[in-house]
Amino acid sequence: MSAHCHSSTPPAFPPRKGNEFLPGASHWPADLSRREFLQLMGASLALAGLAGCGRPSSEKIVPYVRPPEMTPSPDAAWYATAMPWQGYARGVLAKSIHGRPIKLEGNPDHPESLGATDAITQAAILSLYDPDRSPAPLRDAQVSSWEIFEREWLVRHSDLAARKGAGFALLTEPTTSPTLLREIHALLDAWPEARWFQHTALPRYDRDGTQDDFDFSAPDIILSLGADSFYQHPAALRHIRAFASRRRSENNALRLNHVFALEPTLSLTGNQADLRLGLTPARIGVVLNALSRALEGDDLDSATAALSEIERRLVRECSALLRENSRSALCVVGPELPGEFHAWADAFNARFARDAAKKKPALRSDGDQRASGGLGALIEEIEAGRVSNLCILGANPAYTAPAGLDVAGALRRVAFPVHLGEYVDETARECAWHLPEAHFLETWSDLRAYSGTATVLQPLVEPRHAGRSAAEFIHTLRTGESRSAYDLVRETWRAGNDSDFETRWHGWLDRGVIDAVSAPRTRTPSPTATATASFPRFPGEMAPRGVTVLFRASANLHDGRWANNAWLQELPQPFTALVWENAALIDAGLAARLSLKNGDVISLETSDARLEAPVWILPGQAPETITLPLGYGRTHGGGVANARGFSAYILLGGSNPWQRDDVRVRRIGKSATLVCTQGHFTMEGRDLARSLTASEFAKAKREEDPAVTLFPAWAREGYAWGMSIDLGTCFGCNACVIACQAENNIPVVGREQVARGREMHWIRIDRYFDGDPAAPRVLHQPIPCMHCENAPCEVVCPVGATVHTSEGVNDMVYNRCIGTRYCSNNCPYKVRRFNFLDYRAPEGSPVYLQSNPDVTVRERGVMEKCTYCTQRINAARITAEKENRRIRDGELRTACQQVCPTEAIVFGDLNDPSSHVTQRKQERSSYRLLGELNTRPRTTYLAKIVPDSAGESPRAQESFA
Amino acid sequence: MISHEPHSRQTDVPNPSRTGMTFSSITADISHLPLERPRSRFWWTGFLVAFAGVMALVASIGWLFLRGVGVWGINMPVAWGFAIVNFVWWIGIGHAGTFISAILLLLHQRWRTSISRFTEAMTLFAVACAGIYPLLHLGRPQFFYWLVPYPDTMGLWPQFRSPLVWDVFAVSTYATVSLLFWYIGLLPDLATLRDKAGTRLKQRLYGLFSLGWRGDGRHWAHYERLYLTLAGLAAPLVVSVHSIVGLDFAVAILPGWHSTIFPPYFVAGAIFSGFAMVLTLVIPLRRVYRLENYITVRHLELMAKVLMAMGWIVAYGYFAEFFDAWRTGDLYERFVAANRATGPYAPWFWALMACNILAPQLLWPRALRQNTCVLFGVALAVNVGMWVERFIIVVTSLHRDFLPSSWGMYHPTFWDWTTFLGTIGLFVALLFLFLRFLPAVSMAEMRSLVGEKETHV
Amino acid sequence: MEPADNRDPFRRPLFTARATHAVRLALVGLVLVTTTAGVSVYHYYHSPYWSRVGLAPDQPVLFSHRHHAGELRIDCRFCHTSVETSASAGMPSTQTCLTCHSQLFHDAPMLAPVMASAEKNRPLAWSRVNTLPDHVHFNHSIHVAKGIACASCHGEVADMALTAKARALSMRECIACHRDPAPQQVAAGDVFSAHPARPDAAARLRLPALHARPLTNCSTCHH
Amino acid sequence: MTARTQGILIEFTEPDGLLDAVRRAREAGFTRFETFAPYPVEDLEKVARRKPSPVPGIMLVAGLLGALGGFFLQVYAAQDYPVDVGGRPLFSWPAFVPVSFELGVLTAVLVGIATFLVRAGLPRYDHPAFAVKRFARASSDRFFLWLRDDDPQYSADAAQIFLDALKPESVTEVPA
Repeated sequence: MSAHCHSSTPPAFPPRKGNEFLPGASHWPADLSRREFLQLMGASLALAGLAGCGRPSSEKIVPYVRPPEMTPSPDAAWYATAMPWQGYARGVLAKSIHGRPIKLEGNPDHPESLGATDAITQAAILSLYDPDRSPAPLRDAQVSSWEIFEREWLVRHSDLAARKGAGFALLTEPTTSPTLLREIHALLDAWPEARWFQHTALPRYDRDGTQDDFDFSAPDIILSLGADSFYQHPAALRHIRAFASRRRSENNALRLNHVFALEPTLSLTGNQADLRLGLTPARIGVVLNALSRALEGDDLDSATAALSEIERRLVRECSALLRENSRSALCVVGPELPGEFHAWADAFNARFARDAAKKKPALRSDGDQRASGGLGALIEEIEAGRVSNLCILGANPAYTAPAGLDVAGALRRVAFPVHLGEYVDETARECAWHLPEAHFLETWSDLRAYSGTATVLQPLVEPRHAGRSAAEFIHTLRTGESRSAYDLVRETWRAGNDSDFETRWHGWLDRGVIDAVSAPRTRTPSPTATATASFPRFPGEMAPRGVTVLFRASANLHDGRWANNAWLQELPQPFTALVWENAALIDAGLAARLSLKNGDVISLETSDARLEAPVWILPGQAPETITLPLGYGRTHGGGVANARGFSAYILLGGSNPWQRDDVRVRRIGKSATLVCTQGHFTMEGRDLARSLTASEFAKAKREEDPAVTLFPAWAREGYAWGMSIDLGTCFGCNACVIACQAENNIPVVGREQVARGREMHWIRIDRYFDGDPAAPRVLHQPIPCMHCENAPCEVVCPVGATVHTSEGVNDMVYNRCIGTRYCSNNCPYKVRRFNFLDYRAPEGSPVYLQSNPDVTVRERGVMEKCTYCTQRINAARITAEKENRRIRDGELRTACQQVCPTEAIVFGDLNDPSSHVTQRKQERSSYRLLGELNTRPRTTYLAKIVPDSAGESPRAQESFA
Repeated sequence: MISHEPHSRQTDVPNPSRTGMTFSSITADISHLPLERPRSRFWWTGFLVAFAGVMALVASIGWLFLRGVGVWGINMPVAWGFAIVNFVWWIGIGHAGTFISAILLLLHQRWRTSISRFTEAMTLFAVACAGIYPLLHLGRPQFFYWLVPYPDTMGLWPQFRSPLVWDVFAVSTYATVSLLFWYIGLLPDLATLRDKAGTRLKQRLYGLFSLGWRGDGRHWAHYERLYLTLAGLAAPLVVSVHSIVGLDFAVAILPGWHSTIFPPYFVAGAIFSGFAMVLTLVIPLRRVYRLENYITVRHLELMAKVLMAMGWIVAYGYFAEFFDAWRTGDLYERFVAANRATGPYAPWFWALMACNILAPQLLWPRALRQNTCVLFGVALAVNVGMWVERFIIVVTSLHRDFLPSSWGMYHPTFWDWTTFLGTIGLFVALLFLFLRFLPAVSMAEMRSLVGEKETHV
Repeated sequence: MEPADNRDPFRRPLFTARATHAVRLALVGLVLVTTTAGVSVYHYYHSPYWSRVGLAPDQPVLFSHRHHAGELRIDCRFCHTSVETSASAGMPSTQTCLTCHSQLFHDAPMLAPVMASAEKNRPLAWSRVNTLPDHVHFNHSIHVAKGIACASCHGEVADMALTAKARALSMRECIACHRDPAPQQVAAGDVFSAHPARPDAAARLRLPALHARPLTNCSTCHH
Repeated sequence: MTARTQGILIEFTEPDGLLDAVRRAREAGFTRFETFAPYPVEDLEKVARRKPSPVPGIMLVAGLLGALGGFFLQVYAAQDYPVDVGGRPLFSWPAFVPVSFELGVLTAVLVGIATFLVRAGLPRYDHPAFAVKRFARASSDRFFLWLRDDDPQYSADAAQIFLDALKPESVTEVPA
């Protein structure tokens, strides 16, 4: 790996030995490292039958000379803070052991977390220890220091001050941080001539000063137009939590809502729809016209004359439901779609949403009056020669800019370009100065959640490198002297001189949210459509102009800032299960027309750019469309990020930046191998991921426990751990996968090893395409270890390395395992993972700092698998035993359960009739996976339940075979 | 090779009256192979080629221990690959020897006499090759000794419900027993070599290993009873060993493995491949070393018949697997059956059918049975076929089991192949050493045949 | 009787009687050697030599538990502060030593390393006495909480001038106690005492409750 | 007549010759004689009136003991650290059969071979007959009878009388 990964790192850096994120596993360096040598010796000794013959050697214990005043407790300490997510706050609780942060969990007190997190938040902890993070200030790619920069800046500062900041420009990402904004405004006050620009790579969530605020639990009907409210949206966690409350049965009672989706490309949100159509934006307009007419009372047949059968069905069902006036309905629109859709949605919501849809003043600084526009405006300024000093904070325009804008060229025309960022990225390399920015766990800051609640971000560790926060930096720019982020943040929140500020301050840090004072100054939202307003009409679909190319943020890397995070790179992408690269998602019809199969490379050409990309055929993709996921194809993102997939930014541009109709697409005969973790997406008619219609559920009988057995039953007193996973509310967000990886020290194996089928995730999410091919649906099925009571794996292990505990957990004893792999062969669920090679990070790698000390790091040749987070069980048991009580329900949660945004995963004691998991297993939809094998899994599932009107038989899977 | 050689079908062979065989001629013909060592150019070239194979094996094992089993093509779901395939294949080949020398002995098949010694040696070497694999395929071979019950400081024992533990005991017992069986059989011949050898050094060496055997009446008395009882034990042993290997798979719940037919069908397959290997080796060697008088076409023909018989049992095994899949109506069993015949590994499957079911049918006409070239070709085909059979059983069952989400493919790597070829090299090298230093046919037993004639005519 | 033919009918035998004896001896020896080898290997691994029981490794400071814990009756927890709260019992910082030794014998040569550590801010590197086998997650706090006396694993430390390993701490030992921990329990007050008394019937009633069943689960110690 | 002998070694070319000689030796009342043949000559032991070998019986006993031992080893192993393996009972006797069988066979074979060596007096490298040149052919095509001089019946004359009745290929005195 090393060679290939570092070929592109700046010369100024001493090349690191090996690559911490892709251990030798994926690629074999020629030299024989020390550990390999020892392995070899070990092996040969072993053959001589001498393994372990040396006496245990005496280790050293090195205590403190004088303990730090606050001795870090040997057991975990928790800190409430927040992670920046698209400029908003996502509240987290950070777990720290011996002073090193090792895990992020959701903050239950935070409105945009509610105790859950998503995959990216879970992976953020790894980036803290990313060896590729910018290690020092760089002057023209030479290692320098803050002091030198400050001295250099003082010179410019004085004459900028003289010129009222003329020639000074600031480029930031839109933010909600009161302190940062305070500093920016202060700077603009001091230097009226200075300019402030904002650049975001992805669409904005505000429109004319307002942002939508939706409640997904209230409406009975939800109509999603290309929206990804449940995954990409800043309030996704709150949305999906509310939504899920309407999609599960409780005590066998249902209050299902009806969901319709019209979207050009399959999204995690659209996939929740009971009836989902993949349509081009233009075609969506046509369908909406029909729906509008139907809702305005026109005759249904004439209204839907122009529509296909399935479209007509959607209009029919949707309008029928809407006419029942008892029902409330909500329409959400993706930010990528043009304004007319939003207008239509406003009209719709005004009519049906009641108070499920609100308009609130926008919180993020996109619309800040004092900002002078976006990247385009900045470049104009530069071209006009009006910018001599440019400071770029966080943003990475050199990578994310559309092809039309020559950022590199522009930067070259700036006398003194400065870049503050966590990585020496594409933009940093174009700047005279690069300054390391502190990770959000390394410094003080503050942010607002989408809902408006503010949070103080507190550091858990000193910056690993000479990193500073954006606010600190701007303060330095303005005043020429440095001030600690701590002071700046406190200053922001110390409203005048209040006496009990300290107590309130500590309260805020304690809870991770700032109450009362936090509500932002409210401006009255601009008036929206009224209930009586008629629906705006869309232009009818014009003659097909050829292929529509759509641009969407990648589910794992977002806009590309997470590209150097190996966990996210190796995380199977939703629907495709691709890893380590992106592909052009193409609809089957178009692929057939261009005679393309998965992996064939196409070229996409516009007037000003050309791109080559391998295709992946995605059911549910709108006809004649191709979706390009953004965020890949980094050139200077770090050892992990570089040269993974392609960058679609270079095709961006045009009136509607998120979609182009003027792209020439042709196949070029080349073909690439795409690596995906699931090669087969149909259930082959097997009863695996179940789904029931409401009426089937009403008729369903609860699966009886298997009675017949040849074996005398084992006593199961004490606890009986079990798990129930709700397929109805699991929407495939992958959070559990990364949470498990972070909790259990699961290694990353690299693209080549995944290609060989050796990924290591303990919990995986199986994806099956199901239902009517015209409107396919993807069923998600998380598969952890089933902890079978009659575990097939245990019987075949020759050394008893996997055996049962008295509490029904299927133990995996790494240090007893000799690696016959028979257990895996005999596991019908294939949940076991094997260390085929040494997948551990190299010695001395900083990623070890993230390792959970309560979980063994597995060596080569050892089997591993989900343990129900046995280390958490033990910790909970020890706490309970010390207090001479039983473990309380909910006190003990597995990593996957804790992170799940929809509470689809419930774990607990089956011997406790009142426990949540026992309740869940009482639902009529509860079933065992492959129950006919009589393995008696402790992990069971709740079938997905869909409303009747959603029609198609859940068993129509063959159509995808 | 062509074959228009003198042969007699009426009586058991060799027929001393026709071949003019006497006590002294037997001793002379057979003992001069190890003592005078004729045709050493053939021997040297053959041995050196085989030795290159051994070196390849050593290299592969070195790399394996350095990197781990990941150097092979195994993965999830196909966690077993060549290592297990080769293990089962070699163990199977290792069954002919004991079958011929033990079971045929009990059945009073005197024609076995001239081939038993050679096939026992073959068995031994095949088992040696097989025995390597279970060790190599471990993720942490340095802990192989945990498979053996001993009082450790942890208070732990092997998990005796696992067929892999049964394997350890079966294979090690089988190896020990066949070695001793073979050595005991060698004693009188070692004595002969001792007394025939030219130099005193050789005399002393052979003498040492002959334990001072001198054909004493008491020796023979105990020897014969012992040998017969050993045979009586070896017979069920040989059956048990491959039954247990069959159980390695049958005990699993995996569709395509979980099948009651496996033990008998594995034993038949083992003998099938064993005889095929005997033929593949014997046909060239009897010509090179001029043993046509001892290993006559009649022998070959009889072995050909056994081959056909076993072929049909194996064929029945294949049929039974499909029949079960169909009759039980089990969704997964049916899928695996269909997937074998039509899935990604279908070419392997049909190759298997051609090698193991079609090829042996050539042997119906006696003319073809007695044509050494045809026989050699068929035997070769069966060897390949039986290897492919194990590949099909191991890989196709694993690569698509219960959850389509975790289906996969298996692609052998360079090191998979070198390891396999390496063991073939080891096998052949050992055979060459055997031919050079020890009598390839049991002189004592041949004398008994002559003796019987003389005493009973 | 015909005369024996004049050509010598005899030859020098290949071997003498000694050869016979030698080989027979070798055969018997082979059996004996293998068995004795097995037995001695077993005893080696179960011996205190292997487990270093009774061995007091060299320490940077000649520290005497007998003096501190035994004669001065300093509570274990004074130095091993986190034993009740966390997995590790905790090793005293140099500061802890200085709480007394800043006044007492601070210039005693025996304490020179401690003073040096304090001045140069260089930590003392003690040699570990009680080593568990690898891959074991041991938690002091729960053992103490359940009334398992320090002495039951660490031996009568209060009598040791030089601290030595008291028990093999092999898995067999752990399991033996985990199967039936009750006999090891002492009254709460006795847990840290130098010579914990076996609790009488009355005291037994006040012992903390035990749930031994899960204690022999692999994952109780290995995860 | 050489000074000291241990009796005479009588050589035959055919097995029948040896059989005949042995029959006569028995009739003449000789008990301490040894026969040598390059292969197991049928009925030789019967004619020599010697007891059949006890080896198989001993092997049977050893085999049974081995199998039993093996079975109890496994039962003990399961009880020593009682643990739930796939919900199977601790005493999973059917699973213990294969190993018991293999151990039975192993012990039977080892014990059998040991008994054989002991009973046959092997290894023995210093048999007096080895001193006789012609005896080298005993392992390929000649049959020998050794009349030992420690036989109560043995005397030069007795031997002479005995020899007269035979047509041996050769007769050699076995040197001491």
